[in-house]
Amino acid sequence: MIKVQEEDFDVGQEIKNLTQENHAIGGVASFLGLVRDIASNEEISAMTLEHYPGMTEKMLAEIEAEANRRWELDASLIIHRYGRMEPGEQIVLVITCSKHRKAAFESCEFLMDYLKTKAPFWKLEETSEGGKWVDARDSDDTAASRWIET
Amino acid sequence: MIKVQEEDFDVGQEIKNLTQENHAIGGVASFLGLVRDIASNEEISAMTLEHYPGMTEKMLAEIEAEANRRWELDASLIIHRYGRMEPGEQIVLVITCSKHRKAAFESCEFLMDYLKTKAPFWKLEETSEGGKWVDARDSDDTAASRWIET
Amino acid sequence: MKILYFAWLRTTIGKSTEEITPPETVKTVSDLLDWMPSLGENYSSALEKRDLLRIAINQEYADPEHVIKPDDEVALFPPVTGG
Amino acid sequence: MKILYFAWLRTTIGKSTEEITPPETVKTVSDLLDWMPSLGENYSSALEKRDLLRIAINQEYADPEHVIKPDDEVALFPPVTGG
Repeated sequence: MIKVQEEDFDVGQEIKNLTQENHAIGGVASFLGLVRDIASNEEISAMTLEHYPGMTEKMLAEIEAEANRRWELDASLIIHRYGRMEPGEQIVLVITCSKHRKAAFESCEFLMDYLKTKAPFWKLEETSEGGKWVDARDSDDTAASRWIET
Repeated sequence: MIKVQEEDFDVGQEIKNLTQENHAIGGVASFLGLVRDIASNEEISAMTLEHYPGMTEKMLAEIEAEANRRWELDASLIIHRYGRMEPGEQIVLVITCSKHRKAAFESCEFLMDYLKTKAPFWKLEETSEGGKWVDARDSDDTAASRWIET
Repeated sequence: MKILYFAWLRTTIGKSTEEITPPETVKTVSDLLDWMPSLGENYSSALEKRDLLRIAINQEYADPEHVIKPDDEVALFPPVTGG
Repeated sequence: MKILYFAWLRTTIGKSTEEITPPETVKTVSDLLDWMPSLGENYSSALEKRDLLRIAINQEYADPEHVIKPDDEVALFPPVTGG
């Protein structure tokens, strides 16, 4: 399931929603991304996430479908927020549920790596010197490239 | 932090407790293990987890210390329950918090792999034919052996 | 053709979306990026880091060789930084 | 010496803990496992899969060569299956 939203979310509730009806699930891996108060040694007072409505949902759904093709999952969820957020706030949540832990862990990491390089979101950080667009990191491309099927 | 307990736990609350005071945390990886209703093609009505009080806490603390030695973590938590549980119930929770997602993911998986082969817990499954001690799985040893430092 | 700009491309060009009608010689994404700087200094400045840009046609990533059609939705943006 | 049994070792032997005083010839974990079957049929039956067993001395995993002392806490159990 894909949710692109401005509102905050409740991690515990989302896990419950995915698992409570399916007792075949043995493992639930999740990743929660939070707004940090420091980036590149500069203090961050807030962050605004811009996105491309329509394409965002499309890309996240494609990434999720790909994870379900590669691993046997009982359920999966991607929530990504947009708008203005302050340090400590929740940005992104990925949950994968499977019979066994290996599939849950791997697919969760895969979803985060792909999302980081494919989903059309852009971060604008507010520092004492004003707003600054965050540069993409090479390490994210490297992380995503691990999953290329040969 | 280590908790060995009979009572259930609240995943969302545990994540909040670890992260709310530390806005340097950018990524929170977690793994939740649940009681499955099927194992080795047999229906499971309940499961009882026996453990070795004292040694359990000691081993989990050692495993957690090792993860904190290998990765730069801002916080970590292992909760493992013992006693009788029914399908769908929560057994184990591992949470790792770090500045970056790679450290959070890797250390979370490391903790689960080590816990599976080192922490003194034993599962007794209740089926229609009575109680049955679960056999250890070779795949768990294989998973743990990945982390041996050379 | 509908065109959208995001992040620093949007702020440099000064708008988030517009309707453009490129000349008939513009057949591919690459042709479009060759032609756009002629629209003004804000465009040429935005396209200086052209190799960095990502292009989506109808909300799917596209290569520079991708052929564009008059009713396509074309988006230009920097590498993504979500998650 | 305090000895503890867990999981199917506990149910086969029929108790979870006991005080034992092995003869002086028992110096290591391996010696202890050699001697234990003499305690009764339940012990010999529990120790049939001896190679599978795990041993902890004072709540730390120990090898068969580990030397045991009279005030040690010795635990015998099958491979763990938690998580």
